Order: sequence, then C-alpha cells, then structure tokens
Amino acid sequence: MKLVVAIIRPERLDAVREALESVLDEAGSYRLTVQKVEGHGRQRGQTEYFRGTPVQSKLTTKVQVTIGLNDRYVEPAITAIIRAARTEGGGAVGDGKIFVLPLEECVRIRTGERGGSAI
Amino acid sequence: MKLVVAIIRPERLDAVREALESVLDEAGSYRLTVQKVEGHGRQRGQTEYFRGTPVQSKLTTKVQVTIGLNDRYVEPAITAIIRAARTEGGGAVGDGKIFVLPLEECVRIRTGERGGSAI
Amino acid sequence: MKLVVAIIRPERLDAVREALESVLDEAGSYRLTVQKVEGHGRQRGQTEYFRGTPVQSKLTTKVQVTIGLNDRYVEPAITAIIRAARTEGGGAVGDGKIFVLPLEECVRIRTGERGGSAI
Amino acid sequence: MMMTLELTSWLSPLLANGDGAGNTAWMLTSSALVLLMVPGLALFYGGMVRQKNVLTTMMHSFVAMAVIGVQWILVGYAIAFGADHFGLIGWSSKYLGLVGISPTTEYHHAIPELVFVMFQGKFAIITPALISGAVAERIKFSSYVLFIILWSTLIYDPLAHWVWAEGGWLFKLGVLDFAGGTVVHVSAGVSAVALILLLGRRRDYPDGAILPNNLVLTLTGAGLLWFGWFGFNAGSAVAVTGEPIAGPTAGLAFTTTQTAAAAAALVWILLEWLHRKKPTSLGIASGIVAGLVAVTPAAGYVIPVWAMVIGAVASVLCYGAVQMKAKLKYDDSLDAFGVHGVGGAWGALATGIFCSVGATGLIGGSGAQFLRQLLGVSVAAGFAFAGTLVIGLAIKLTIGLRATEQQERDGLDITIHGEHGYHLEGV
Amino acid sequence: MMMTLELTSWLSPLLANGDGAGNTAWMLTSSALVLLMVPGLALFYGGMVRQKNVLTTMMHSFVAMAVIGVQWILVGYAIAFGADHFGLIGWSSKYLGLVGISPTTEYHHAIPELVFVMFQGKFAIITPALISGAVAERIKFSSYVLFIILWSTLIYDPLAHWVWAEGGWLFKLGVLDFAGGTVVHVSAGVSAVALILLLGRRRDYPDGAILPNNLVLTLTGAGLLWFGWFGFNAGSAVAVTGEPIAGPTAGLAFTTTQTAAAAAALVWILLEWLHRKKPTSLGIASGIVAGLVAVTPAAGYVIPVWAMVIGAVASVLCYGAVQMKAKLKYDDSLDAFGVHGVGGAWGALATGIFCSVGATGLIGGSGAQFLRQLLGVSVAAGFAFAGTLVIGLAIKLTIGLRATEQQERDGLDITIHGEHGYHLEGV
Amino acid sequence: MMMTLELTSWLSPLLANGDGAGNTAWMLTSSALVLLMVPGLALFYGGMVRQKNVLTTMMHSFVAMAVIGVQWILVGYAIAFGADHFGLIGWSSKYLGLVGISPTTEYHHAIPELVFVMFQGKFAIITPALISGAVAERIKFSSYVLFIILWSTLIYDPLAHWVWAEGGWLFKLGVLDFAGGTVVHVSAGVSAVALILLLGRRRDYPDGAILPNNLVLTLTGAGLLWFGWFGFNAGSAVAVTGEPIAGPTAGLAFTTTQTAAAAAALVWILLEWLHRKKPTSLGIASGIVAGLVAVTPAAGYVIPVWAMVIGAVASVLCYGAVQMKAKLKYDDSLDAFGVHGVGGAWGALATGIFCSVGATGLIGGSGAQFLRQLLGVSVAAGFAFAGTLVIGLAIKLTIGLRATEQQERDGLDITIHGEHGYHLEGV
Ligand SMILES: Nc1ncnc2c1ncn2[C@@H]1O[C@H](COP(=O)(O)OP(=O)(O)O)[C@@H](O)[C@H]1O
Ligand SMILES: Nc1ncnc2c1ncn2[C@@H]1O[C@H](COP(=O)(O)OP(=O)(O)O)[C@@H](O)[C@H]1O
Ligand SMILES: Nc1ncnc2c1ncn2[C@@H]1O[C@H](COP(=O)(O)OP(=O)(O)O)[C@@H](O)[C@H]1O
Repeated sequence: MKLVVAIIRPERLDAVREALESVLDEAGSYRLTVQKVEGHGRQRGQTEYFRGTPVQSKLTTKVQVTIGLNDRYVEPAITAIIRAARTEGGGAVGDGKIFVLPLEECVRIRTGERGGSAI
Repeated sequence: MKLVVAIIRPERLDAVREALESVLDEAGSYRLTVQKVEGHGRQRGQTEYFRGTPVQSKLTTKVQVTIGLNDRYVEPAITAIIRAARTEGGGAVGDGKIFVLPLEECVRIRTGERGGSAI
Repeated sequence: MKLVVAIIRPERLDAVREALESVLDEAGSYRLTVQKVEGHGRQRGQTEYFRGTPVQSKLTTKVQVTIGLNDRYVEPAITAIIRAARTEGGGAVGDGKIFVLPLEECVRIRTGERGGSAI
Repeated sequence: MMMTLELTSWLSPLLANGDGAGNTAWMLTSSALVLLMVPGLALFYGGMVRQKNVLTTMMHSFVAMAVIGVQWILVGYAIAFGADHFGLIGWSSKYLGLVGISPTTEYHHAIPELVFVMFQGKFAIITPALISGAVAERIKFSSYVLFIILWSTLIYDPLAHWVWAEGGWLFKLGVLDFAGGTVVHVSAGVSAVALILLLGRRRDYPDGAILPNNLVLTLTGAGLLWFGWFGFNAGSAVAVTGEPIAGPTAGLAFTTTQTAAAAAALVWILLEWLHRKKPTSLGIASGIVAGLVAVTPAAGYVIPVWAMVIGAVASVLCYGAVQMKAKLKYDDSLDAFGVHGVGGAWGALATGIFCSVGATGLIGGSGAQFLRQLLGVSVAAGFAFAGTLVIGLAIKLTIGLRATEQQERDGLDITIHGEHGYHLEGV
Repeated sequence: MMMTLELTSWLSPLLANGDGAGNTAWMLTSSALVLLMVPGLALFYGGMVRQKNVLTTMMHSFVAMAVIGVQWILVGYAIAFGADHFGLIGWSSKYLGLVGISPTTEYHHAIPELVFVMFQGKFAIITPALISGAVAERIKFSSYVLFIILWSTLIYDPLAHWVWAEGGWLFKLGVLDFAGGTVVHVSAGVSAVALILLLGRRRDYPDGAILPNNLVLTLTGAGLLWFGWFGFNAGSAVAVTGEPIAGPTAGLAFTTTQTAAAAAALVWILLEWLHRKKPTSLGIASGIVAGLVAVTPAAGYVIPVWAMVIGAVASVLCYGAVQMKAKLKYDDSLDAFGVHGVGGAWGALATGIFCSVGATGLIGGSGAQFLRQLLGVSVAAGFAFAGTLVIGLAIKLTIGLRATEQQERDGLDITIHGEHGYHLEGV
Repeated sequence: MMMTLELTSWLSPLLANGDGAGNTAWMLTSSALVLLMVPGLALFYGGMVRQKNVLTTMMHSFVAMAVIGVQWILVGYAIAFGADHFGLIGWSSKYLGLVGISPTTEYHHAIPELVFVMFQGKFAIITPALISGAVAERIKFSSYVLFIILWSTLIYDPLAHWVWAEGGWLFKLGVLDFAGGTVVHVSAGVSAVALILLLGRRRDYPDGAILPNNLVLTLTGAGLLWFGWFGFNAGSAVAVTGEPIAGPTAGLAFTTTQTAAAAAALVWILLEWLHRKKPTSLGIASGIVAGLVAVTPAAGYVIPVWAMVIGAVASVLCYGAVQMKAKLKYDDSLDAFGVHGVGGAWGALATGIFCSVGATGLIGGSGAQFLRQLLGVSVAAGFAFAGTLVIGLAIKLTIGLRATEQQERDGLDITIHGEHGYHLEGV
C-alpha cells in the first residue's frame, strides 16, 4: 500500500478528482482527503495591491490531495493526476508535485478492517 | 517508530484525545498534531439550503490527527482511536480511517534529541 | 529521498525558511509546503479572556513545514531547522518536532520527471 | 396624483407654532434608530458565540423583528397602550391591527399616533431579543419563537402598560422609567435567569474552551447599539408633554446617554486592567452596553455628571456580577442577566438617587422617589421571573425547550437552519 | 465669519408656520438613510457570493455611489426632473451640474431643492446596483461600470420622469408609485433578466456547490436595508403637498414599511419550514427584502394591515419565483429578478388593490387604479427590458460583458481587482 | 410623572416661528451620525491591518469614545468653547462637567446647548482616533490612551477654540473651516507624522507581505463614514446664524459632501486603473474618505460642481502622497497623513479658492480668503506637529510608546488584550 500525496493548483482540484474517479472507482474504492496548504516553490505568489503598492506574498495557495492506495493503483493514479493537474500547453511552474510514501497499515475505523481491503 | 495518521469526524476529536491519553500518557509522551481536512469518501457532504434549493458540497469536514509513536504504542493507539472514533452501534460511513507510516527519524527541536526518546 | 515534516512555532516560519534557503538553495531546489496545524503537546494553549474569565484552549497554533529532499540534504536541513526554530537560550517547550519519512517516489507534475531530479 | 389629507386636527394648538414637523422628524428618526439596534444586538451577540452557532444567535434577534413586528400591530399595542382597565391591562379593540388609527390621528397633540406606535413597537421587539443571549447555543429555534410570542404578549405588554401607559398602576404611583430600565432591561435580565433554570448549561460549559467566533462583530454591534440608543433614550422624550419633543429633554437624554456609555466603557476596561492586566475589546463593548442599559431609566431625569457616575458604577456592578457567574457556574451564555438585569436594576434605583430634573431623588434630599423605584424594580423582576417560569415550563413540557445533544454538538446552524455562517476556505 | 443668506424665499407661506426646519431635518435624514442602503446592499449581496468574488460584488454597489453619484449631478437630475418635454423626458440646462440651483431654491415650498436632488439621487444610485445581483460572479467590472452609466441615463432617468415628474405621462395618467415599485424594483428586476440572457450562466451553475461565503454579512446588510428603507419610503412623503413632510403620510409610510417587512420575513421562514424543514437566515434576510420591495410603491397609500398582507403575499410569490429559477436553470445569481422584479410588480399591482389613502383601489370598489397600475408595471417592464437588451448587446459586441474563463475560475477579486477579501490565516 | 420645564427661554424670538424642534431634530440626528463614524473608522482601519492586530486597531477608535467621551464633558468643552481668553484659550468653570448648562440653556437661540456640546464632542472623539491609523500594529495600548488624552486636551481643544469659538484668533481673522479641515484633518494628519518619527517602522515594513485581514470591514467602514459624514458636515450648519439649521446651508453642505465623495471615489479607482490596471476595493474606500476629508472645510461655502472638483483633486493628491510613502519608506501604516493630512490641507486651501457662498475665493477674484486659509493650515499644522512631538517624546521617555518586539511579532491582540479577533476554525 502507498500513500500518494499530491500538491496541486486549487483550481485543478475538480479535474483531478474526476480523473482519479475514472481510474479508481471500482468497488467504491474512490476515497481521498483534501487540505489547503501554502506552497513555496519557483512560482511567485499572487500580486495584490495596497493603495497602489504591489504586495507579493511569498507563498501561493495550493491544495494537497492525500490518497491511500493499493499498489496496483499507484501508477494509474499518478498518470491521472498528472493529466488533470498539468497546465494546458506543456505545464507551467506551479503545477505541483506528487510524493509517494510507503504505507504500512491501513485501518477502516467503521469496521476495524485492516490492510488492502480497508483502503 | 511510526507516524499514525487518523482521519476522523470532527465531533469525535475530544473523545479520541481522551482515549489516546489513557493509553499513551506515560512519561509525558502524549503529544499530537491536529488539522482540519476535507474528506471525500462514501459519505455525502452536509446539505445546506440556498433560498429553498438544497446545495450539497462534495466534501465533508474531517479532522486529521497525526501522532508519532514508538512501535510498541502503535497497536494500543489504533485500538484507542477505533474505540473513540467509531459511531455508536457498529460504526457508520464517514467514521474515517487510520494510516500507519514508517518513521525513520524524529527530532525534538528544543533539545536536538533524536529517535525514540524524542517522540 | 525523504519527506521531512517539521512542526514549528508560527512566528519562526520566516527564520526557518531563510535557514533552509541557505543550506538548500542550489539549482533552484528550494521548495516547501506549509500548513497551519493545531498542536497538542506539553505546551499549554494561549490564555484568552472572556469578560474576566480566563479561557485556555487545549491546542496551540503551530505551522507544519513539509519538504521533500534528496538524502544528502536531509542532515543539513534538520540542522538548519533546529537552529532557526529553537527558542533563544536553549529551547523552550513548544519549539516543535521534526519527523523524517521515507519517500519512495517523487513526480514533478509540470514535466512528469521522477525521482531525485524531480524533488 | 396629489394627496390631500384632512389637516385640521394636525394643526392643533401646540403644533400651531410649528414644532409638529420637527417633533415628527425626530420621532421617525428615533424609531428607525431603535430598529437598527436589533441588527446591532444580533452582531453583538452573534460575535460572542462559537462559529457553529453564529447564525442561529443572530436569528434570535432577527426573528424578533419578524414575529414581534407582527404581534405588536395585531395585539401588542392594544394591550400596552389601549384603554386602561384597573391599571392592570390595556385594551381597545380599535387598536387591533391598528385599524382605528388613521394617519392623522395624533398622539399628545405632538406627533401622528402611528409614529408613536412604531417607536414603542421597536422596544417591544428588542426586549425579548435581549433574553436570547442567556440561552444562546442550546435553545431550540421553534421553542424560542414560541417563547417570545408568549412572553411579549403576557409579560412585556402588560408591564409596559403598568409603567408607561397613563392609567398604569406603577405609572400612577410615580415610578419613573424614562426609556425602559425596568420594562426592558430588568424584565429581560430576570427572565433570562428563569429560562436558564429550565434549560440548564451548555454541554461544554464551563469545562470546554468556548471562544467567541468573531469579536469584530461584537464591537460593530456595540457601535450600532450606542448609535441606536440615542433614539431609544432621546426619543423617549416623547412622553414629556408641554415642550417640543426634539427639545430640552431630548437633548438632556442624549447627553446622559453618551456620558454614561463613555464612562462605563472606560471603567470596564480599567477593571479588566486591574484584574487581569488585559483590557479587552469584549470588555469595552460590554462596558458600553452596561452604561447604556443603566442610564436608560434615568436618561431624562439626571444631569450629565450623575449619568457619568451611573455608568461608571454600572460597570463595576455588572463586571462583578459576571465574575459571580464564573463562580456559581450557571450558564448565562452571553450575560443577559449580568449586564441587562444588573445594569437595569441599578439604573432604575439610581434614578431614584440622582434624579433632579422633573423629580427629586436622594441627592435632592427626598427618599420617596427611591422607594418608588425600588417598588418598580421589584414588581418588574418578580412578575417577569414568575411569568417566564410559567411560560418556559409550559413550553418545556410540550414541545421542549432544548436542542438535541447532537444539534448542540454539531452546531445549531447546520442542524436546525441548514446553513453555515462562513465558507471561507478556498478549497 | 457669519453667513447671511437671503431668507425671503425661504419664509414662504406654508413654511411660515415653521415646518421648514422639521421637513428639512427629515429629508436630510432620509437622504442619508437611503445612501446607507447602498453599503447595506453591498453587504447583503457580498455575503451571498463565494469568497473569491466578495469584493467585486461589494464594489458593484460602491462604484454605483461613485459613478451615478457624479452622473446624477451632471445630467441625471436634469433628465429626470428638468422641465418636461412631451411627458417623455425632462431637460433644463440650468440643472446641468446643478449650477442653476442655489442653496435657497425651494422645492414645493417645503425644503431646499438641493435636498430633494440628493434624496432622489440616492434612488438613482441604488437602482442599478440592485441589478448587479443577477450578474454577480461573472460580469466584467469595466463593462458593469459602463452599463450602469448608460442604463441610468437612458432607462432610469426617463422612467423616473414618466412616473414621478409632474409632467411625466404615467404620472399624468395617475399611475401611483409611492417610493419606487416600478421605477426602482420592476425596472431593476426585469433588466436583470435581460442581462442574464446576454451573459449566460456561471460555469459552476447549477452543478457546482456554490455556497455563500459569509451569511453574517447578508444578515447585516438586510438590517441596514430595513433601517435605510425608512428613509426611502417615509422620505417619499416629500411628494405629498399640503401637509408637513414629516407628518401623517411619512408616519403612515413608516408604519407600512415596518409592517410589511416583518410579515414578509415571518412568512418566508414559515415557507421554508414547510418546504424544507429549515428556516434559514438567508430566508429571513430575503423575506425582509421582499417585504420592503413590495410595500415600496404602496407605502403611503395603504393602511398597515393591508401592508402586512402585501408583505406576506410578496414572500409567497418571491419564494415561488426563486424555486422556478432552480427548475428553469437560468442563473440569476442572487435573485434580483425573483425578489425585486416579482416583489416590485406585486407591490405596484397591490397598490391598485389595497390603496385607500389618497386613492381608491379594488377593495374600495374601484378597478381604475388597478388598471393604471397594470399599465405602469407593463410599461416599466417593457421599457427596461428592451432598453437593457440594447445597451447590453452594444457592450457585449464592443468591450464584451463577461469576465474570462480563468478570471471566473480564480475569482474576480484577485484577477480583476488585485485583492483578496480576507487574509484570515495565521500563516 | 409629567415633567414641566421652564419654556420661556426656549421660545426665543427666532424660534417663535417654530424651527426649534426641526433644528434640534437635525442636530440630534447629526450628533448621532458623527458618533457612528467612530465605529465606522474602527472598521475602516480594522480591516486593513493584519489579523493579529484587528482588535487593538478597532479599540483605538472605541477607546476614544470612552476616554475622550469623558474628557470632553469634564474639561474639553470648557477649553474649546468656554469664555475666550486672549483668543488663545477658552475656559468657563461652569462648563466643568457641564454643571452650569441646564437642559433649557440655548445655543445661538437655536438648539439646546447640550446638543451643541454633544455634536462638538463627537468631533473631539474622532480626531485623535484618526491618528491611530498611522501607528497601527506597533503602538502600546496604554501609551496610546495616554497620548490621546493629552493630545485632545493640549492640542485639539485649543485649536478648536482658535478656529471655531467666536473669540478664537483664527476665527476672528476670518479663517474658514466649515466642519474641520484644519481642526480635525490637518491636525490629525500632521500629528500622525510626528508620532511616526518617534515610533519608527513596523518590523515587517516595508519588506514583509503585510496584507489587510478583511477588506469587507474596510468597505463597510467607508460606507458608515460616508453616512455619518452627512451629520459631520451638514450638522455644521449649526454655526451659521440667521436661518434655520436644517435649512439651506445644511442642504448645501449635504450636497457638496455627497458630490465630493462620489467624484473622489471615481477618480481614485481611475488612477489605480491607469497606474496598475487594478481598480481596488481599498481604492474606492480610500477615495471616498479622501473626498469626504477634502470637502469638510468647504462644505457650506462652495457650490456642488466645485465640490466635485475638490473631491477629484483630493484623490489625485492623496494617491500621489501615498505613492511617495512607498518611495520614502516611512511607515504611516494606514495613511493617516496621506489621506487626512494631505486631503485636509487641500480642502482648507480649496475653500479659499472655490468659496462663493458667504465668502469669496480666488475664483470670485479675491485672494484674501486664500491667504487666510493658508494661514489656518500652517498654524494648525505647525501647532499640531510641534505639540505632538512634545507629548509623544514625553510618553516615549516615561512609559514608552512602542509594544515589545515579541508583542509586535505575535500580534497585539493576544499579547496586550488577551483575545483573538476570530476563531473561525471548526477544529
Ligand atoms: N520538494 C518539495 N517539498 C515540498 N513541497 C514541494 C516540493 N516541491 C514542490 N512542492 C510544492 O509544490 C508546489 C508547486 O511547486 P512548483 O513550483 O510547481 O515545483 P516545480 O518547479 O518543481 O514544478 C510548491 O508550491 C510546493 O508547495
Ligand atoms: N483511501 C483513502 N485515502 C485518503 N483518505 C481516505 C481514504 N479512505 C478514507 N479516507 C478519509 O476518511 C474519511 C472517511 O472515510 P469513510 O467514507 O468513512 O471511509 P470508509 O467508507 O472506508 O469507512 C474520508 O472522508 C476521507 O477523508
Ligand atoms: N509525537 C508527536 N506526534 C505528533 N505531534 C507532535 C509530537 N510531538 C510533538 N508534536 C507537535 O509538536 C508541537 C510542539 O511540541 P512540544 O510540546 O514542543 O514537544 P516537546 O515537548 O517534545 O519539545 C506539539 O504541539 C505537536 O503539534
């Protein structure tokens, strides 16, 4: 099992969700967790104006999608995320990153099930 | 060492905290980190109304509890979380999930201590 | 590759960012993700007052910094974080913690690159 | 399409000198100002509760504008200001739905009676809304609505008759209540206690960390309350005959209102500074309200320096009362009793101490007025307390008073109203 | 440095009895109150949109204060209230920039004309801002600004002339519109529909979960609107000659305004309760506005109980209209048509049904007024709809009406205005 | 309990025609409106700072209502409007605590003197609060409170005497300041600069990304300020004798206020559009305030078109001044100098250029008034600057002016006041 953590542009969340749905949605196994994060990468933050003075925050708003997966779904999920999260026309700085972490155990609280079937 | 990540119902946070306290609180080792996340699982989001029209958000608010643990505490912690986070009467969709990740290193910033004693 | 997760005091974020920049900023590899979390540790929450009655929240606001790194950068990053996040005069309760997780894969969404060069 | 109204009655003796339009202008303004106090109260209270209950708390005030707004027109005015029966109750069927009041009907030869109906109606609206602060975060919305309809009809309207109608028995005994210290604040504050006894504490009180969701709202509400209170108090000059309404008494009431609020706000944060080393924004807002409450019954009867003293002492008493709550561990969520009950009672008594304009108080060497005031406070408190217990109990035994455990835990906004106050996340 | 003005004209016959200052006091107050409705509207609308569009939505109202504030002084007043030409348009070049109006010039021998200019100017400001609710979250800011300048000049100003100027053709036909049911609400509501046809739906409508960012703002806005509306309606007594402005008609209009708003708010949440089991805060705010809209044309012509009926029925009709929207899937973002179009039309017709003060309606046994009202509504609706289509199309074909796909997705606040509404994160 | 006051003095010659109630109605309303500006300012400023300082910033305004509210009654009015001494200072011990002013004492035979005391008192409250914008996010709360008490007593009250009291030396020289361009805005803006010199910059300025926590508040505040300013300016007609207060001059001042604000708001966002391609909500709010500030000294002396020009130019000058700040890198947090100092000075000079009602300016061919205005601005600026330096230095050397490094970093709300503005997280 793996924990796939993708940091993406907020506006891509819906697209990523749909893409993941299409590759994962077998036996209701499509589940994920989303949270708002602030990213610091090569992309500069948005410029805002305060009475004519530009103010640039160092951080840009990103969304982090976390999804626990059985091994065979990892590659399809990565491909799906890349497809949906990449800016049209070959990608742009700020498109984000995917991290894959080893997952030792997974427990469904409702039933107490463990392992791959609990994911 | 493991990093236990539990995604639970917000209203269960206090119960989970107490349950963890009871199994972990030896030598002050009861520490955890909490954050608000949005979950997408089998559970549907809450229905709100806008002038009579139901609006259902796809995401439901969840709380993610992260806790770094020495190996021997992992099972007691899992059991405690399940006990406290599961809906009365056999659990319900939306009760959440626990992920266990391998933790290679842990550092206490205050002292620079490392490993199991720093957790 | 490792995923370094540091939970620090919010007011130390700028210092930590600068410290990381100084050890990491080679070939533009300085990237990180920040989020607000609530910590429960030995430190008590701030006291607020409601018409003269003190109210103490159990949780204290912390900032979690997540950074994916190639192995050789892990130690310098840990040292830098400790240096910048520790309270002057030998550290204080609430200074925070660093977790190091194994990272199996890393994908740059923009280009599809994988592994160490995508970090 | 010009409209020509019968103007004969309008040009009555007093008004022949032309104060009619000026008086009416001020009373229209005052009525609008008092209406604005209701959203002001909604903000004041709404900011203090937890995020999950901000809307239901604000709705407690807004729904009073809706239901008491209607009740007052239908029967409230008839009960409070209809023809007197034995000093105990008013009733004139021509006031039912206001059908017997033509636009040109005058009140005291000074303003159109409809304007007086409106002015008084705003008082009727805000009074039950004040109570809501005590039961915030746990009362069931439908029960609250039922409660305020009954309370307004059975407690407020008769009490207003006793104190303000010319035939009312307390009025005839000479109890002074310029703008509602007993009728409004004592009655609301004491009723709050009665309701709390029936409702019990919030599940997280006093152990949980209950923190206000948005003190900016509370400050804003306090600002609107201060602003609106000028109408509440200076508009109450309408009851003084023989001079223009927008005249000396209104000017005096305006001044004492301002003075008491300022002094009370200052004293409250000084107390906090002494007690906790933290002068708070909630404290300045609370002091403002405490001062305004306390000066309400006295506004047109005392001179500005005494108003300052009334305000200052009000903060001491109210701050003390609130500390008692923390000791006694009863759960008056937003201190409706601590501020309105205590402040209102103090103000009513203080009127008997400091009055010197149009009446003589203790400082003028006469104790009679003070005793009358004591009577007024006692009667209002006793009546409101007993009446609220009865009404509250009746509701508790029928449809219930309290939200369910789960509603309280998850928040009344989403569970009862199907809404969240804020959606501020970008996700 | 004392100023001595020529007072002869001021002391005109009617005013000799001294109502001058009283009238002027009330009209100054009313004008200020109507101005406050614009920030009130900004809050009402701003709370309902998503966080990413809160500022641009509020700016739709604020920028109307800026541009129509200037336009009205320059040409608007001259078009609406200048010398009549064939009943169709006003124009007096001395009104250009108000240069021909001295401070002592009087209006109707009752108040300084400048005060009347101001009072009317606030109506001109708020009317186009009402439309903005329909096109929120997708219209381009510059196009919106251009639109309201043209709309105000070409639609609102002439319509105001037809209905309110003494030479206007609808005025002469006896169409009644006390404070703007047709001129303000029907015209805005119907224009909203025309603009929606040109603009299309928001990309996330109706499938996305579009939730209001801050209902506290919406409630606060509704409170300010209610407060300000007393100026809107009771100030409109200025048009009634032969009695003091701050007199019987103002008192009546004040009362009907209050009554209708209360009844409508109550009925709206009762409907929600029946329909969805959830009485909402957005519902109470919407009911308030629906009631205020509906009573606007009737305020000085009906007695309070009928105003209550007008308000109650308004909520039924507006609630129904909003449900239709969900069925028909057109995207009137914040229900400018559902509330202002429907409520305004109902109110204008209801005036013909219930009027009994200064005119006789259906309930008085005469159908003539109802037919006049029907004419007024039809003309206003037809003119505003057609005119808006033309103006909107012209803008669409030149600078375009709609924000880009990306601006709409990322939010108009940051992309067009370079700002975020809130920075509430500690990070 | 009817109150009968001595009415003889009230029915003075001028008032015999009945304007008394109307005048008083308008002045009561105006006083209430000016009070509301203080919460308005709290919102305007509070929205612009970072979340961690929102409460302390709002408290800067609220605490002025408390302390200056008390100070004005105790000594302020006596200093500003007591019997003149050498044109330099006022003092009447009967004004101490207002004990010598009975409710029936009249001011200018037009209104009760208490109402005048109240009206002027609100000006005394808001002026020091304006300064707080310059020192936001770093001044120590207790030092701020001490500062405004001293500043009000030693700078504001004498200055008000010089310009507005009939014996004041600038008044006698014919310096015009209708509603406070020099007394209020120049003095506040210039004092801001003096304080900044003593305080230094915020630790994150200019390098950190300091972003406003809640521009909705700022817009709301601007709306309330605009609304309240009608009282500020049109209420200042009280100083014009020989006509009703709610009369031509009030009408004129109301009109110029509206006109200047609208024009300034429009010009400000046009400038932003040209400069940055982003018309901002903060810009429209800033423009509104700049226009209102600039028209304040001129309001009753100029015709509406010139008011429009005054407003438009004010935005150009203030926008420019704010850009200079970014260049010079001094830290006037919320541009108290850039908006109030610059706008107020421009307005005072513009009065000398454009005045034509009751005085003749440059456009009327006379330079004398302009020179008088120049004198007024210079004296007010010099006096306020020097005085603030002295007071500020005294505080700096005793209890200190600035919050600690840690308080500033963690936010003044939690460290000084023990509160957070918002608790909006569900966790
Ligand atoms: N090594 C990393 N560690 C933590 N977060 C990262 C890392 N690389 C990228 N991110 C996150 O992804 C976001 C997008 O990064 P981006 O600038 O697009 O990276 P790249 O230039 O590698 O495509 C960043 O704002 C940051 O939140
Ligand atoms: N595989 C997963 N990956 C990421 N998050 C998950 C996963 N499974 C569950 N969650 C999180 O847990 C929450 C509760 O899930 P739930 O619907 O109760 O799952 P289940 O049906 O498996 O019990 C979800 O809303 C989601 O936030
Ligand atoms: N074992 C742990 N698991 C999860 N979070 C932790 C753990 N230890 C510390 N933290 C996080 O770090 C924050 C600071 O902890 P602190 O009280 O300084 O720990 P210590 O006393 O070990 O230095 C805590 O509030 C919590 O958010």
